[in-house]
Formats: sequence, C-alpha cells, structure tokens
Amino acid sequence: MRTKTNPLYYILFIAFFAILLPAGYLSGFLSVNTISVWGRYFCFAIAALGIDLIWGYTGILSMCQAFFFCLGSYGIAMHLLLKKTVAAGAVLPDFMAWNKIETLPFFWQPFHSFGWSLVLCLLIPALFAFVVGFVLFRSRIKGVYMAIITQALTLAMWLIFLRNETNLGGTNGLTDFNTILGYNLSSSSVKLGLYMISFAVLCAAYFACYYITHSKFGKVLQAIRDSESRISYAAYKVVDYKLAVFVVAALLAAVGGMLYLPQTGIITPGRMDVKASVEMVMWVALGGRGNLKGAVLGALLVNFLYSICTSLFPDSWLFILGFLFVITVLYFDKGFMGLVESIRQRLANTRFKTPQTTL
Amino acid sequence: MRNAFLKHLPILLLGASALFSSCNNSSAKKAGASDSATTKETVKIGVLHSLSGTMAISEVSLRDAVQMAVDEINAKGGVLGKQIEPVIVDPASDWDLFAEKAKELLIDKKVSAVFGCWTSVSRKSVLPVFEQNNGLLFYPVQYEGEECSNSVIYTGATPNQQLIPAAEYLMSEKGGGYKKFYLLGTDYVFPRTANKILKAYLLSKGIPKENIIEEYTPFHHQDYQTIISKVKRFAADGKACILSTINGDSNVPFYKEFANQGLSSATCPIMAFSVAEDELRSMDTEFLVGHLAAWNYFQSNDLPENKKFVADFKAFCAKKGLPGGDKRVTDDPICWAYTGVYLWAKAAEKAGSFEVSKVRNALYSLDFTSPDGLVKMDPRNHHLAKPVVIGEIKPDGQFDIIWKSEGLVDPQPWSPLTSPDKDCDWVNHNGTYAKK
Amino acid sequence: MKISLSFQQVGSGTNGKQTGIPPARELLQNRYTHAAKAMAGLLLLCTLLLLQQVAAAQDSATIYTTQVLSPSHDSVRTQAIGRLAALRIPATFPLLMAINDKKLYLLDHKAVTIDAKPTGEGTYRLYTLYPDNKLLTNSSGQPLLLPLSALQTVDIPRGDRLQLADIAPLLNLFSNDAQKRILAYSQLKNTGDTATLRILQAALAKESNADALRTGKDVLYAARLYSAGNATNAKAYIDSIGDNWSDNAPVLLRNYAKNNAFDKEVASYAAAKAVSLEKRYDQLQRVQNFFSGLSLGSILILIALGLSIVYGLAGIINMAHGEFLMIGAYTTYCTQLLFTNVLGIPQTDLFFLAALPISFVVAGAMGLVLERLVIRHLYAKPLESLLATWGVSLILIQTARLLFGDLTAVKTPQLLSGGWQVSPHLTLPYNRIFIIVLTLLMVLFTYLMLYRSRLGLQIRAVTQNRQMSACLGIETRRVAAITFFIGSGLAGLAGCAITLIGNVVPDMGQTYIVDSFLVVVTGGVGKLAGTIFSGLGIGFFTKISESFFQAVYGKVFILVFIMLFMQYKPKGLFPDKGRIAED
Amino acid sequence: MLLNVNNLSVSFGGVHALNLDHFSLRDKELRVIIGPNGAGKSTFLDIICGKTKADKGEITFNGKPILGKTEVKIAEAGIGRKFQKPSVFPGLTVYDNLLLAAKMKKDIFSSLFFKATPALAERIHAVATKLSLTTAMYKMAGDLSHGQKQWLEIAIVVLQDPTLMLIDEPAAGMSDEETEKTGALLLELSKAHSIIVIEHDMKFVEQIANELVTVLVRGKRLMEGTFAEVKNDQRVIDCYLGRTNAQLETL
Repeated sequence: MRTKTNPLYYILFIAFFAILLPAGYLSGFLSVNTISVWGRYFCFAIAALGIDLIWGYTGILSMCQAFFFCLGSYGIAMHLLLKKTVAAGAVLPDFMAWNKIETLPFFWQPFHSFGWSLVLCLLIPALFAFVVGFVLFRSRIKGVYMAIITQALTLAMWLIFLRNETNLGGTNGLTDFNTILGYNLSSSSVKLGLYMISFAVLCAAYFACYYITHSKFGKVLQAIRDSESRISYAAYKVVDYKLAVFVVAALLAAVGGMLYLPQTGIITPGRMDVKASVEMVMWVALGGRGNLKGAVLGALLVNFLYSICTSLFPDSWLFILGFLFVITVLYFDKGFMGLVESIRQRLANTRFKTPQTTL
Repeated sequence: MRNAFLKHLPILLLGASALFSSCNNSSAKKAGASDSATTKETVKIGVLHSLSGTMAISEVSLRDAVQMAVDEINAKGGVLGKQIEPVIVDPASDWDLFAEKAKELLIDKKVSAVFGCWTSVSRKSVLPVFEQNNGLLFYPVQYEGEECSNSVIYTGATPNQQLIPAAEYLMSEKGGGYKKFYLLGTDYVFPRTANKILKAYLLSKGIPKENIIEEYTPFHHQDYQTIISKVKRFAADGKACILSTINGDSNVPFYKEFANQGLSSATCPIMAFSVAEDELRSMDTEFLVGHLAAWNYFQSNDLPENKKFVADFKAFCAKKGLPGGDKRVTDDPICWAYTGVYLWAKAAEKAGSFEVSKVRNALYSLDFTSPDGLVKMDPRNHHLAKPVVIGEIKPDGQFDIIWKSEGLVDPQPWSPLTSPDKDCDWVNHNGTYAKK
Repeated sequence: MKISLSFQQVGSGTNGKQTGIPPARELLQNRYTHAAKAMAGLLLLCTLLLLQQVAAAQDSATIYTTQVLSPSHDSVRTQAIGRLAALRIPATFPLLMAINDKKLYLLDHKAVTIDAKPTGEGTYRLYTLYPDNKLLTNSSGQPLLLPLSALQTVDIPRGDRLQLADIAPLLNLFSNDAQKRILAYSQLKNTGDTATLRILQAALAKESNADALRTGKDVLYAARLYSAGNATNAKAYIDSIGDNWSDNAPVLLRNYAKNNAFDKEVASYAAAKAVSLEKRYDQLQRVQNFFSGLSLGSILILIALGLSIVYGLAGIINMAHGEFLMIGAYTTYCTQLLFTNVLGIPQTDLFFLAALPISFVVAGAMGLVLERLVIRHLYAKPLESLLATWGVSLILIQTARLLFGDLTAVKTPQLLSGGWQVSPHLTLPYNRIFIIVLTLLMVLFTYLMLYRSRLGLQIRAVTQNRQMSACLGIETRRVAAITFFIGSGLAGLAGCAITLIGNVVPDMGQTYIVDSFLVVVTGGVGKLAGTIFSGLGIGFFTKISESFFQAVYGKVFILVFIMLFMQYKPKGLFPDKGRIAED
Repeated sequence: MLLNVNNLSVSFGGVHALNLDHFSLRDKELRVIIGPNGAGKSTFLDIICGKTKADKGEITFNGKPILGKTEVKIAEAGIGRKFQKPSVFPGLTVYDNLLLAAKMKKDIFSSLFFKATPALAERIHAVATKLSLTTAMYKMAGDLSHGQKQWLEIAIVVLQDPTLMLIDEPAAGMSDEETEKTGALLLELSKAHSIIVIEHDMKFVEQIANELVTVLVRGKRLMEGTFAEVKNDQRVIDCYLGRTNAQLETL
C-alpha cells in the first residue's frame, strides 16, 4: 500500500461500533434488536474478508463460501440443540424423534461438548476446503470454470442439506435454541455480549487479513492473481498457496457462521442457495475487491440496505439491489472504495489512472 | 489510503444518522403507543407475509385477505372501539429475515398480534421469537402438526383435518376403492410428516407395505419422466392412486408428464394436498381436470356467507387495483387468513383487552361463522375445528365438491397414528403432554 | 342362438383389431371341435331359454325407459330405475349412466347426453341414449354441437340415483370417455359372474379404443382362464393374455400360477409367460429411459446452445441467460393472449407456432438491449460479467413479477398433448418429441450459421482474436451484437419450448441456469460439439443415476461426477489445443 | 553438457509442432535459436520449462531428467524463463515483482513470516540498476512501458539466479539503443549463466551470437553453426526467402 492508513479512522470505526452503538442501546435510544442486527452484519463482514482474500487478492472466484458459512452455523446449531435436548431430558432433538430415528447419528455425537463443537466447526470446513481445493487446484481449474464448479458444488451440498435423511433438519434447518454455555440467548445482555464478541472477532480477522495481505505471502497471492504462470516459473508452488488461502477463507466464513447462528436463532439451507452464494460475492464486489476495508464496508452496507429496503420498498428493493450490482460492476470497477479513491485522486489533481478496458 | 478512509466517513455518518433516526422514530412511537394505549384510537397488528421472492406468489394473496378483514372490521367500528392499524413488512422469502422482521414487529413496533407465514420453515424461524417475546402469531396454512406452541394460533388444517379423510375417501367404495398408494412429495417437512402419518394410517387399514411407495423430489424439480414411469409400472396391476404433496412450480411439469405418458384421473387419480384455487390460476388446468384435492374450504362452497366473501374479495382486489383484480379467487389459506383476523378481533372483544394472554384465553372454544360455515376453536389448544372437503378440479380452475365431512372435524396436532402417547393441551397441561 | 351369434361377433371383432394373433376361441374351435360339438347341444338349449327372457326384457326396458323420462308420478320413476338396474340390459346402460352422471338432458323430448369435455366454444357433442347410443349429427353429417342452454336438464333425485350404485361399474363400460371405460373394465377383474361377462362382451364388441380394448380383453381372458376346463384350453388363454399384454398381465399370470393353476405344467407355463412379458417390459423400459435421457439432454442443449455461443464469443458469463428463457416463455404467454383476446382467434394451436419465432425475436431484441447497455463494457471480463448479469437477472425477475404477477398459464397445443404409442407400454409424449426435433433443428441452424456462413466465419474470428479481427476490418461490435441477439434468441426459443413441459414463473430461469452452465463448462467453452455431447451426456447420466438413486442424489451424483471429470479434462470435452490455449 | 535433448516431439491436433532429434547446451554457453514463424522455437522453450507436455522424448538437465516435472520443480532445478509476451505482475510494484523473484525459500510459511534483509534489498537494487529500473521501483508494474516490462521480466529471471535462462525474444518492441543494451546485458549474464535466446532481429543475433546458432524450421533442426555459417547457408536463406520473410533479406 502506498500510503499508511491513519489509525484515526480505525479508532473512529471502532469507537462507533464498540462504544457508540452499545451506549445508544444502554441509554435506551436503540432497541436490542438493532444491536443484534448489526451483530449479524459483522458476521457477514467476517465472511466477506475471506472472500476478499480468495477473490480480491488471489483472483479465485469461489462460490462455495456460503456453504462454509453454513457449516460453521450448523456446527454451533447442533451443539445448542443437543444442549437443549439434554436439558429437557431427551436423547434426540425433536425433529429426529418425529422422523422416527432411534439413535443419535454418529456425526452428532461430538457436538455434545462445546470444545469439540468449536474444533469441528473449524476443522470440517477447513478439511472440506482442503479436499475440494486440492482436487480443483491440482487440475488447474481456474477462472470461470472454478466459479461454476464451486457453484455447482454449493448447489449439490444445498440439495443434500435439504434432505431429511441428512438428519440436519432438512429445509427447516435447525432452530429454537435457548441457551449458549448456560446463558439465556433471549436475554438482552447476552445479545449485547454476542454483538461485542462478533465485533471483536471482526476486528481481529481484519488485522489478521491485513497482516496476511501485507506480508510476502499476500504479494504471492496477488502475483497468482496477476499471472499464475509467471509465479510458478519463479518456483512458487501455486497449488500450495491457493490451497492455503482457500482454507483460510473457508475458516473465516465458518467463524462468521458460528457467530451468526446464536444471533439469528435459525440456520437453514436457504443460507447457501445459489442466491445467497452470489450475494456474498456481491458484498465484496460492491465494497471493492482487493481491498479489505471495502469487503467489510460492502458487507455491512449491502445488508443494512437489504434490511431497510425490504421494510420500506417491498416491491422495488430487488430493482435497487440489481441496479446497484450492475452499476457498480460497470462503472466502479473497484467498488465503493475504488470510487472514493478515484474521487480523492481527482481532487488531489494527481495523475488519474483510468480503469483498464479492453476494446 | 488514509484519505480514502476519510471519504468513507460521510457515508458512514450518513448511515449512522439514518440508523439513529429510524430507531429514534420507532422508540418514539413505541413510547407513544405504551402511554396512550387507552386514549389513542388504533391498535397495531403485524402482517408477516413474503411480498417478494419465491413465496410471494402464494403469500401476497394472504396479505390481501388480512387487509380486507381489517378494512371490514374497521368499517364496522374496529375492535374495542379502536381502529386496527396493520404494519406490513416484507420478509422476502428469506427465512432468516423472517426472524429479523418478527423481532422488529414485536420489539420495535409492539404489535398486538401478527398474521403471517406460509412455509413450515418460516414458522419455525419465527417461533422462538414469538415465544421469547410473548407474541401471538396467527398461522393460516395447513401444516404438518407435531407442534403445540402457546404463541401460535393455527387456523390452517392439522394432518387429520386433511390427509386422513382424503385417504379414507380414496379407499372407500365411493371414492374408487383404491388399494395401492404412491406418496409423492417435494422434499421438505410437510410432505415428510404428512406421508409418515398417511403411511401409518394406510398400514393400520391393512394396506400391505409393498403397496405403498414414498418418494421425494427436490424443490423446483422439473423433470418427472422417471417418476411417472415408475408410477405407471406401479399402477399397472391394480387400483392405484397418488397422494401428492408436490409443492409450487413442480406441479405443472408433474401433471403434464402424467397426462402425456398416458395416465389419467380415471386410471390413477392424484389427490393433492398443496394445490388450491390460487395456485390453479397460474396453471394450464387442462391436465389437472378430474384430479382431486383435499382442503377445508373451496371457493365453490355454496354457503351464502361464502358467496358474499368471494364477491367481497373480488371487489376488494378490484378496488385496490391489485394484480388480477376481480379475476382473483379465494382458497383455503385465504379463507383462514381472513378468518384469523376475525377470530382475533372477536377474542379481543370477549377478553376486553389486546393483551396476548387474555386474547389467548378468550380464544378457547370461541366460534365464528367463517366463509366456510361455523368453525370453532378447540377448547384445549390453539387449533381450529372445521369441516373437511374433497374436490375435483374443473377446467375453470375451480373445484367440484365431491365429499364433505359430517360436521366439524376436531384438530389433532399430534396424530394418534404416529405419536399415540402425545397430546396438546394448554388448559389442563403445559402444552404437549404425555397421555397416560 | 342370438347370443351365441353375438358371441362369435365379439370374437371376430376383437380379432380384427388385433394384428396376426389368433384368439383363444379360434384355437379352441379349430383344434378341439369334438369338445365344442359335445357342448353345442347344451349351449343351444340354454340359448333358447335365454332368448325368450331377453325378448321380454327388451320390451319392458322400453316401457321403463319411457317411465323414467316422463313419469306420471315420482314413485313411478323410482320404481322404473330400480327395475332397469335389476334387469341389466346393456342397451339401457347409456341411459342409466347418463342418470348416474347427472348428464341426462332432453332435446325435442328425446333423451340425450353430452360429451365429457366441451369443445372450444363451450358447446357439446350430443349422443342419443335409447334404444341406440349414437352421436347426433346435423343435416350435413357433421356432429351436432349445442351449448347446455339449448338442452332441457332432467333432474333425477339422489335417492333414485343411489339405486344405480350396484351396477355403476357396469354402466361405465358404455361411457363416452375411453378412460372411464378402462377403469370400468379393470373394475370387473376377478369376476366369475356369467351375466357380467355377457355384458362385458357386449361392451367389447363396441369398443373402439385400443387401450380400453386391451384392458377389457384381459379381464375376459382372465375369467375364461380361471374357468378353463383343461390344460390345453388354459394354455391357449395364457397365450392370449400374453399376446394381449395388458398392464396387468404379468401379475395376473403369476397369481394364476401361484394359486389357481389347472395343473403344475400350466402353472409353470403361466409363470414362464409372465417372466417373458416382464423381460419385454424391461426392454421397453430401457427404451423409455433412453428417450427420457435424450429428452432431458435436448432440453439442456437447447438452453445451453445460446449460452455457449455467447460465452465463446464474448467471454461473457451471462447469468441472465435463464431470464431470457423466462422472457421467451412469457412471450409465448402473451402471444396466446394476443391470439385469443385481441385477434379473437379461438383456442387453436396456431398461437404456439407463431410464438416460436416471436419469442426468438423478442428475447433476441432484449438481448440486444442488454448487450448495448451492459455487456458491451464487459467483453473478456468473465467474472465481472457474472456479477453484472446477476444484477440484471434480479431486475428482470422482479419486472416479470410486477408485470405478470402469477397469471401465466400457457395452453399446450392440442397437437402436442398426449403421446405416440409406439407399442403397448411405450408411450413417447409428443411434446418431448417436439422438443427433441426442435433441438435438432436449432443445432443444425447453429452449425450452419457458425460454420457455413460468412457471419459464422466472422464470429469465429472474433472468438479467437478480437483485436486481430478488428484489424481485418470485421466490425467486432456488430458481430458481437448479432451473436448476442442469436444467443438470447435461442434462449427465448428454449423458453417457448419449455412451456410445453413446465410452467411459466418469473424465476423459472434460475432453475436451469446452473445446469446449463455445467453443460457449457463440461463441453468446453464455445464448442458446439462439446455442448451437444455434454448436454446429451448429462441428460443420459442423470436419467441412469435417477433409476438407481432418488432424484436428489442423482443430481448430486452428477455434480460429483462432473467435478471428477474435470480432473481428467480441466478444459472440458473439447479443449483448445496448441499454444493459444494457455493464458 | 548442461542440457541434453533427444528425440523430442510434440504435436497439436495432428500438426507436428516440434520434432527435434538432438540438442545440447554446455555450461555457460549462450545459444541463439532462430527460425521462421511456427518453427517451434517457443514450443521448445515451453517444453523445457514445463509449460507444454511433450508427446515423447527425453530432456536431461544437469544429468537429471526434467521432462514431465512440474514448472515449480523445473524452476527449482535452476531454469528460468522469460516469455515472448512480457509476463510480469501488473498489480504489484516493480520492487515487489523483484522481491518475489529473488532466490530464497518459497514455501508458504517462509513467505508469511518473511522479513527483508539488507543483503536482499541490496541485491534487488543492484539488479534494478543494471536494468535501469531504479527510477520506477515503486511504480505499478502494469504502468510500465513495453520495453521496461521486458527488462523487468529479465530482471525477474536474473534475480531467480537460475543455471539456465530461457529468453524468448528479448528485443521485441525495443528501440535500437535499448536492443543493444539488452544484448550487452545478455553477454554479461552469459559469463555466469547458460542462456538460450530466441530472436528474429538478425542485427541483435549478430551482436550476441558469439557461439553457436541453431536454426529450427517446421519443428526440425535445420542446422547448427556459427552465425557466419548460418548466414551463408543456402538452405537457411531459401527457407526464409521461401516464406518471403523479409528479415533475412537485409543480410
């Protein structure tokens, strides 16, 4: 990066979300609902950071981030549901009992323990990403092929999760939890706590990604994006790097999903359908790919708009969103952050670089 | 970069101020509402139906029905002297958004009751919200049962109010005396549970296991060639019928393929549980004619109450300039969405309050003359006793009523066939309890 | 004698319709005349006795019929219907059925009934009921068509109608509706009652529908088989059942072999027959499966064809391609409305023929607009185009939702409903055959356009090297626009075709978009042959896997398979070769 | 011999792109390969560096077979490649381009925790100076001029410090002055590295071809000899003239 970021803006951002909003809630200005809504947006922003790493920096358009997000959510949901079931003195979650399942499926067993749940929530997406990544990257599938195949993969997983036989609640997903680690999920203080944790994790994830992208590792990623063959002739094992960043992105998505679940109270396969997986990429495209701040702002802004527009303009919010997508891609190549950047450059009257266009 | 971030600041602040202003608004309203609950002339209800996304096609009609009921009640002077003010939001067929909007309605808007949801998953999504915030949801669509929430008033059918009579009818002499059953559905919880209950029922009636086939297709499945071939083979050697819980846009390819492979309602009738008049509007009915559907209400019901209701609904849609205008039709969920509002209003009048617990208590055993005739709330739980009807699809998308239950059928949220030990009772027990 | 004569007619009547298969009765009479002769005396006696009864019944039937239509008192009618039901004279059945179905009308004081379905104008064909059951014609010999309002309805009370419950299954044997007759025949299964069999024969003598005839004969042969007096007879009937080959035949034979066989030899004969029938059935099933695969494959090809051209040429991942499909389907719907509502042309198949080119042009034009406004700026930026066109697709879906709402039923043309009965148990639906043929034509069209025309040469040149083509004086923009027009038009055409098998909803495109991308990617980008092969491959493969797994797992299986396939051919079936392939 | 090639052949869709019976290169030799378009020159380099898979044949480098190895393995063995079309990382600064190329451990974790040492920075600056890139050090590589990109790519190859450099048309698109400078640089590099250069510009070839020149025609080796021998060989002249290639007519 050419100029160093002034810490003041980070401080402003943190102050706004870590102090102002909670203070607003505590003093009665904001409802607890607003707090948990923003908490959920932070989870999306965490996942968006992962997408920015893999797409913005490495140039691999992965459409299965929504699936990793769901894996995280499902893991925590399984734990919460088991806790609730055990507390109610039952062996099986309600929906399984109704489906006439006799014993708890083996893959549910480890989720009795919170520790194991956390580990598995991270391990399973990582492993999945590793295997899929290995298969795809090894055979040098990239660009459009990569996008379509990962999209198809997500579709396949979506279909599997929709099945009742998968024992993950089918279309209805998993819902109706009451406590997490003994704290009541419906209490306002727990909601505030989750909000704060999400924000803290978002900040941590941001700085981790910042470190990654500014290290030589990050430069290799950008080099892969710019010219994959060149970097492999320079003796970098492209597959290793791609795999690593794919796993990291999957982990970020999973972490986002893990925090998302207790704040939303439901996870369904709907979170990973085609629409959801394209939208996730859209956050980053709108915010500005290849720019971590853009990813975070994109995720927060798009979801905020979504919430507001569905209440204010139920008939036309799809138009608003659609036009936003088209216009961003057409005119603001680098998204929201790119737009700001170019305005700044124009104002500063420095040499203004036009975006590269073919034709 | 540092200056770039500066540029974001105005936007950020803009967003923040928008956020604050909207929240301030709502909190101001909130304060106003609680202060003036007795002095102001309105009472708020929430309407939580998808107005966009995949479910919009079905759910928009329910919003219209609720709106019509509200207008009628308001025209008659409202409830407890107050005008009803509906707060309409769009959960956009997004299940997570359902929960978010439910919270918004209950916590921010402080509505007295919510009328909404269609799919099971949307109901399951908002259920914890209603239970935690002591809300009341009127749910108008037939559902899979096995639920007994204190926060939901189920005006739609329980499985025994739709499935069992239909199967019984098909097995009867009059219905054709069918001996083989193909249970075909879209893969989600309602078909799964429905088929579980149907299967238990059929087995209990002595239908051998090999004469019952269960199969599921994904949502939006379009290619029914293989399945129809299977059906053909299944139906070849005896009296077979299909019990269909196929949902939404899969129905048209299903019925078309069925007809084109040479099957018909005479050789193998399809009894549908998810096809009503409103869906038939968007289908080429040619291939559906003669097939059956089981509901609690059909538009062709010739009660005078219903004739008025149908005429009013058409007039309402035409007057409001809604798509379809006076060509709109009524169907089962529309009828129960409409009835739900009246039930709530009547209960509130009876209780003399809008308080959720009082309204709920007033609802037990409450009866109301709906478009479908007199219906009655269960004395012990939150379901509705109502008649069951079976109809044959006509070319104009209406139903010929060919069977009607004698009197009202009591709801059984827990089917005695699959959960013989459970029952739902909020008067003597605390919801679901174990029967001795 | 009368009865045995009519019996003979039944035999020869059925024989005539059946190709080259000697019916059991003839076999019987040729080979075993002894037995027949011995029986003849007895038969004659019975016949003479029956003849008298029948003649008497015929007379009384006429009286009762008159009483039903113009009763002096309600109770007379009740009694008359009861008597008619008890007499069971086939000649009165059409009348009784009309009563049972509440479709009894009077036209000039003559009892008539109407067809099951009205014609396009809401009029009905009419049939006389008694003493004969015939289609009414007007003076020029054409069927007489009248609306219900021109007829006088005869209301028979429910109580009277209930008297017919017992013979209702028999009544349906004489229905106008072939499906009802099939049902009625199959309801007579396992009947041993001679009187019923007599009626069955009478019905079969009149039978004109092949399916119904098959079912009916099956029932008749089965009854004869069960009452067969010796092994040879039984075997002959088994053969007849096998040749007739109704849906029910294998089960019937198997049951017979298991329970009621004449002797062991006949039992094994019946069982062997059942096995051979099932084997033949399985073979036909394989043909049906092959056809299903072909049909699914051709739908995929039809959709992917446009996508492949556009992607190959412009490097555009058009996520809105599915929406052009939707536009095509809605255009078909609008064409239908235009024909019926504006032009006042009644329901005919004409609208569909017109809709084919119209949907091509409309979707193509929309594609052109999209190209001008959006795509133009995105050439050779596949990932950006993916996102932008996704936005476009959201807009198009919501527009369709607002414009049309949910009122979108496209009528299937009469010509294309039903199916081609290749052989018993093998029906190939016309709509699917139509789509296969359409796909074939479109592939041919695309091939000719791409490889046999100047435009195709230019398109291929631009596909390979945009800059170079521009230097050679090819107007790349114009070529791109035309290509986009054709690509979108093909999608529109596919949408029009899909109305034949599915319904029209705003988000219908989304159902197909991932599948069609998979076809393009598996086939190799921009390769016509690749698209065809992968489309067919995926179609067949889906159908094969569907017969092993449930539909959902079939789909998952396909996706995993494609992923593994890409390991082996990462650039699709037909990758570019040589140095231009890289980067 | 550093590089030995035997019976190498590859074909694209039935067309023999390369059919080379023998080729060898000794240590620290600068070899120039010339030939008309489509002679298979670039394909030959592609095969050596692992970009294209050969149909059959054998290549040994330092006595070890390298055919069928991955690009990374081949690069690690000490072969560096400069492409015909300059291939750099346009989204990174020139410095970062060079940093990535520099010889060091290149696995994930070393990259993640990498810290630049003064020695490395010095080396990068030295190479940059040699290729006149110092002024553009913090410019985006995508913003460089064509000639600068060529040099940047050469610099990348130099910093990799390979035993064998494969240089594909280094002088294309350069001014005469730049071309000459590039030639001088290659000559200097050949003191420490083995180099294979592909070139069309005969003036440039004359400048650098102190040793053998290989002529490839239609995938086959036509001849091998000093520049003078090649220049006067009738077959070579025919071959170029027959294809009406103007480049040799100037000779």
